Amino acid sequence: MGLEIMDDVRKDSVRNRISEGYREGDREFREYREISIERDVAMKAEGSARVKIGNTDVLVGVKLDLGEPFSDSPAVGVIITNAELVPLASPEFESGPPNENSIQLARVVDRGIRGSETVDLEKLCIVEGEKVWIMFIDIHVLDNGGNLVDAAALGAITALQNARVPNERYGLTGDDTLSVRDTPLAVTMVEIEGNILVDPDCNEENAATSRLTVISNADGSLSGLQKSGSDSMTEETILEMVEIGIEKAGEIREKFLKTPS
Amino acid sequence: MGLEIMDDVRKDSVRNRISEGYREGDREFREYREISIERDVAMKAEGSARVKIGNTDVLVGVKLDLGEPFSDSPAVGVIITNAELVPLASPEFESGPPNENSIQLARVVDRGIRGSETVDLEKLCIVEGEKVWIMFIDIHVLDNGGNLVDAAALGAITALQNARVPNERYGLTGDDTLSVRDTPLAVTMVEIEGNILVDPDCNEENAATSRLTVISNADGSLSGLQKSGSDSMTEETILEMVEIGIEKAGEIREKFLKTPS
Amino acid sequence: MGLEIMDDVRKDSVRNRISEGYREGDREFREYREISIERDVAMKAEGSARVKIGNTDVLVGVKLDLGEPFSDSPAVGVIITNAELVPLASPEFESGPPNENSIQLARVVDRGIRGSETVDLEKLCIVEGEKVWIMFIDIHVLDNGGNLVDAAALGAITALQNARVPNERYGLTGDDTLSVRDTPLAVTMVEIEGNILVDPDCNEENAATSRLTVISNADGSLSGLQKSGSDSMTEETILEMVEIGIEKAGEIREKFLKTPS
Amino acid sequence: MKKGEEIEFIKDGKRVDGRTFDELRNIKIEVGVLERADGSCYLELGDNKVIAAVYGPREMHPRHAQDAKMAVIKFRYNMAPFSVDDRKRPGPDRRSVEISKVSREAFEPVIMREYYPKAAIEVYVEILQSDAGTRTAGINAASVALADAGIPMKDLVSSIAVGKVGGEVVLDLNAVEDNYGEADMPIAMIARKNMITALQMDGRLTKDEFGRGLKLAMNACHQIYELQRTALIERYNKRESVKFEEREA
Amino acid sequence: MKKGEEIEFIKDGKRVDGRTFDELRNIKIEVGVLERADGSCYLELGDNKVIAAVYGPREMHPRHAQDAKMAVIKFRYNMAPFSVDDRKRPGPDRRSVEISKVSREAFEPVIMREYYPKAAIEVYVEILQSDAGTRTAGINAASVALADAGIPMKDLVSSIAVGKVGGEVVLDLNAVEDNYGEADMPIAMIARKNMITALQMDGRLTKDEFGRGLKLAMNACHQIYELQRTALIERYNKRESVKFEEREA
Amino acid sequence: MKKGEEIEFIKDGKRVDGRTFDELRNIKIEVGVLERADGSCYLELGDNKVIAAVYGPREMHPRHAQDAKMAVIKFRYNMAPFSVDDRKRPGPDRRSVEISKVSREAFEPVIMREYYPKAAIEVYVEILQSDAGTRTAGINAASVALADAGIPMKDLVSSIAVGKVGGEVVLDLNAVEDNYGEADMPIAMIARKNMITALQMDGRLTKDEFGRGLKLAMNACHQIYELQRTALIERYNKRESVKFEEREA
Repeated sequence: MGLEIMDDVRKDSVRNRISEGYREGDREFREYREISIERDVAMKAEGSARVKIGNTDVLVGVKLDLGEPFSDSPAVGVIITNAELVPLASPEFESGPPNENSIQLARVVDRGIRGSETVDLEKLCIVEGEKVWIMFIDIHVLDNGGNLVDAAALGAITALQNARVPNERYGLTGDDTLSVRDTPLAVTMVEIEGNILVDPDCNEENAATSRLTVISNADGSLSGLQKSGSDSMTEETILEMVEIGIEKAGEIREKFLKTPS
Repeated sequence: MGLEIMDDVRKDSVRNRISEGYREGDREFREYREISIERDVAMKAEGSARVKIGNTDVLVGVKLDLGEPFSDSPAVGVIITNAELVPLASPEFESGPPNENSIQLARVVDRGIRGSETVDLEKLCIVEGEKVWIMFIDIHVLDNGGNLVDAAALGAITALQNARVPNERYGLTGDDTLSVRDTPLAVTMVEIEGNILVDPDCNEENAATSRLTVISNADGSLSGLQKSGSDSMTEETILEMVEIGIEKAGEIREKFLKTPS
Repeated sequence: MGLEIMDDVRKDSVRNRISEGYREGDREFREYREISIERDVAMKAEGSARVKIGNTDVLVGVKLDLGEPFSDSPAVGVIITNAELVPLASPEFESGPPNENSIQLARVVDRGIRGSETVDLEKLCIVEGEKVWIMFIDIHVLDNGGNLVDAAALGAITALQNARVPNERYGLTGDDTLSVRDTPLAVTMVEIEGNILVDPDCNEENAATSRLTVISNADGSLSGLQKSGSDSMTEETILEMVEIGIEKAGEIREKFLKTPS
Repeated sequence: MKKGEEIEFIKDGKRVDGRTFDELRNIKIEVGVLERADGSCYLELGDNKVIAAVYGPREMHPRHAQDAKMAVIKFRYNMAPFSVDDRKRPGPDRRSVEISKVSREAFEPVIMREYYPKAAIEVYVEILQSDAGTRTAGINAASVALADAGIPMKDLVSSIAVGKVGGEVVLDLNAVEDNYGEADMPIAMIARKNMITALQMDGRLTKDEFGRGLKLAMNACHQIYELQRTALIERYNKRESVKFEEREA
Repeated sequence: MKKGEEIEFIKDGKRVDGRTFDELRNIKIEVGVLERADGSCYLELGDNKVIAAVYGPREMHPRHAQDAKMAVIKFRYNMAPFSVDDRKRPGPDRRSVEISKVSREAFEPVIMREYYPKAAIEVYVEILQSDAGTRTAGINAASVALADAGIPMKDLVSSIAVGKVGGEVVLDLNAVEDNYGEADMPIAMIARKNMITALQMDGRLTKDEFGRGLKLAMNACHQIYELQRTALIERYNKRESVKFEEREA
Repeated sequence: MKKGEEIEFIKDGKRVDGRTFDELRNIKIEVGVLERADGSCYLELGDNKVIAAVYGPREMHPRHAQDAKMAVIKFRYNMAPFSVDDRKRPGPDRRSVEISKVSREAFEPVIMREYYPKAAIEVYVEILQSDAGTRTAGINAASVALADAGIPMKDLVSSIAVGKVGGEVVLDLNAVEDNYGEADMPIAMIARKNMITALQMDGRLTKDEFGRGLKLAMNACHQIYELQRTALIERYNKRESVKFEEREA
């Protein structure tokens, strides 16, 4: 509470530097921090990946459990995406049930996977109307250095690409391959002092008053958008951000992801 | 908190006026505010009604879902009555799980419907021991001008009278008519300065220290009583209130409700 | 809050008396307060016991419900041990969901029953993979005079020894006898001013900085240990406490419990 | 019991357990049964077993719920998981929330709340064994526990239910009667003043049956009041004699 | 509808309900429909029925959540249990938490929050009947309710969704279209300034479709703005004439 | 594994994974792995992977839970949903609440809590991959993270479990051993003083086995202490050399 002044000072400092064309760590405005991906980091998961973008550190695990389909869609499996902002990851996170930030994070990542129809849900059906795979995509944030959503989306698609169907553990036979048909990637941008910045760190997130996440697919189409934050945006800014988002996603895709077969 | 004095002033003012024989809006002590009923206001509900009593505005929806019967009563359907005092309806209502007021409201309305055996629960059984209709009666308060329970009970019976069994939506055949056999109605009274007042508005509710709700049926019998509030009552007052309650319910029934067939 | 000083005074007073070799009620350091057991106190339970140790008063009820086995152990019943520290029992207890103290209490008692394999879980299976008995052991504390765990463990084993399988209530046939094969008993000790005290009352619990509960069986083996509290212990103290715990449990077992057949 | 089986609830003017229409079940009251509570009472009403404890007046938490003019009464009715045939999940359900509210309001007219502004007076009732009528048993026990705790009250509160079974209005239904009963109506009353502090009704009653039932319940509350009073006097005498012995010793 | 059944979503340039691609459903707005709230609005958008209420500015609880520099906006989007085909369990779910957040942020750019430090401005939206587009209907109603409550705002916020169905980008999907639609994109906008305050997208759109959809939605927001403004003027006139009559009487 | 299948847990004095009775699994410790936390540690114990973070001392919330005389330690042990075979529902369960309590108490004897009245020192342990022994791995990681955060402590705490499998008392059970083990006993210890700060036991042990197991665990804690110390020294040296390089630059 007594530190609110410090918070303002920090915001102003970020804004001033940005308006002088300077960004922490000498980054370009449209440059990501260093990205690294570690695969299969959680052997109890069907698939997993740990993604670091700068100081941001996110672990995503994919688990498949047996369950019943929804009554209005008896022939397809179920995806449940969940995010935990555990207090280990940031002085601002608190223990407790999911809040609007963790819910939004999970739902935006989920939206990209659904919108792109990345997972073939029909292949997750075992017995129509009775038994399907419930796929849990769990986003576990370890260090919040800003831009969680891009790290989580990249972690989710990487974990999916490495996941196997655990037929054996459940006494089932069949192909263990999970059908992963697209590579939706999130690219988040903020606008500070009239400049569009890609991949904001946490100081930039605080200094910016609004943010746009653009999720795009291998073919350059969009499979999700989410504006957040307390300020408005012009049509032009949004169109430009969509352009940049698709381009940046392409670069990351090329560098880090397998091409879906 | 700082407004507690205003609260006392308002209570005193109501009491003074009542003791002079005067009631807000020139109402008689035993007179209801204007009642209006709108039927079938929520097309996704099997039956619905919006009831206004003065400024009080309550929406009741009846939904039927398929479910399993309780193991100790395999041949009958289930009624679940629920009330939400959403913060939209009053500056005193707060978001959150049901509190003692919303629980009491729901349970008193429920009691009237059960006690009078208004709904033929056996007709809600589809396959004994396996499949029955679960009937949800949801009371959604929109504006709390006082005397929620009478509005809710009137809304519930009206919604029931207009409800249809959604056989088609669930791929079932059979008669869509819901058997509604009685018309329990709640009449709530307070005692202020020695006077019995019917249908208290919210200022009168605050000024009164106790309240009695009398639920009565088409044949003049009782199917529910609930005293609430922090003061005691004499036997005579209670007997008189029961008398008035039955009479007033008769008037409302005549004016607004279909006669059960 | 303002009473924290009183709390310190009380702790010091206990410690001083202990260091002078004196204990409330002229008890020996290794002496239990008076123990009394009342059996079958709750007729709706399959088995029950009310145990008093000094002012501590604990009621334990055993209930059996039908349910499904866990998928990874289809041929055995399920034990669920639960403790409620209802606010009736102490000025320090609060309403609300289980906290770390009630959870620890339940889990330590549970551990003794499991570790000793007191209940033959295979006999609680009715139809493998489909229907088993779910045994609830509910610890209901009525008066917290200190050392709840010993009273709860003694109550649990006594209630188990008196419990019957409610076949008839569920329309089943078969032997109503519950197979109870051992008699795990908890003995709790604290160390105050270098002295080991058995069965601490609540003032002693407050004055002590750590506590050890030793659960032992009819054959003198251990089936549970739990250290709690904010201070450390030496190996020697622990070994001595284990010795004392086994001995004291033997005395209580002899005096109060049936020998398992 | 299966449908179609008929129970004869009334035979030769007697009920299934041999009681007459206006007869209470056995009542047993013990005062001061708990050590930690400021006041307590164990009560049996037929096969119901309940225990009540009172704490306070003490500081009300959380502070924003304090009343600057008077004490807040908290009342928590709770069933032990093993007090009923099918194990009850711990924690409050809708039924117990409503009973707690009605029970609290049954005491608000008698407790001198204005003596203790900002304070809380807490009443806890645990149902250990239930057999119909637990809320009335709980109110009766709470009343005695409040007196035992020395909470200033204008008077004791006494409580009982009447019901309708086999077509007759009868006093104090037991579980068998309650399961097949046509109506149930618990009341609470300041017996010495004939002032009713709680009233609920379930089921179906004619106006005439209601009037007769109310009378029946009110009469019974006077009997219960005497039992409560006697238990408190005994407790008081015992305490006095203990004090006397202590002085002598 | 079973799988395999084909709906022809676009026929002769018209949609299933006869609308053209850029046509809104009927919109009905009533201002000041609730007594207790400081401001309120009932709104129908096709078969959606929503009601919005505003309370405040008033003291923010709990205190530790106050903002010393400006008012905190609370926004609660809630569905009545009977507003959807399968009864919705009461209380917030993940979807409504996200919608509440996005809706709140749609108003943060326009409300003069700095006028009321430490205060709360509370917006409650209840969905009474849903038919796709409830969040945009809720934002439109909330905007009018905020004005009705006299909350100082830079401007009104207007909201609508565009979607893709049968291969075409169309305005304001109804429930049938939405269930089988390929994409849905709700936006909120300060119409008079063409500033976008909320934007979400589900499904799949090409960049070109996105651009066209955004335009379509922005145009429609101008229409909605006019309807909101008209409803507020009517309300204001009615109030004034009531005042006039009162003065005359 | 099906019933009836027999595992030979001990063969020629070796265990299923080739270890001797008193042999630890591989331990890997990395200090200062997180940026936002005040101190942190990543630790592997065999196939267990855990990460610990420490925040504080900082203001304790809520205020009424502050201790006027010393810092309050919060300890939260949490399993990632994908850290176990069957996905774990997020949020605390009874097991993790108990482990959090026991782990917190393992540190209360060493942290200089009286230096920071009214403050909170918060320790968060996340289990990323579990293979029996997660609580001891978590305590070991937390101990290092506390040192990394500069929290004043009398000494480090080290932790390990012993168990009984195939009739033998052995050190540090892995998951296969634990699933079929006869007993499991985790301890925590101030290794340099041989003071035990946590002790639990599940299963069945004779008094003699208990004594031997305790010895085995205490000896292993000394080994773990050395590994913790080495990791901290390396971290310190690295920091110093970074500082040195900065000065040079």
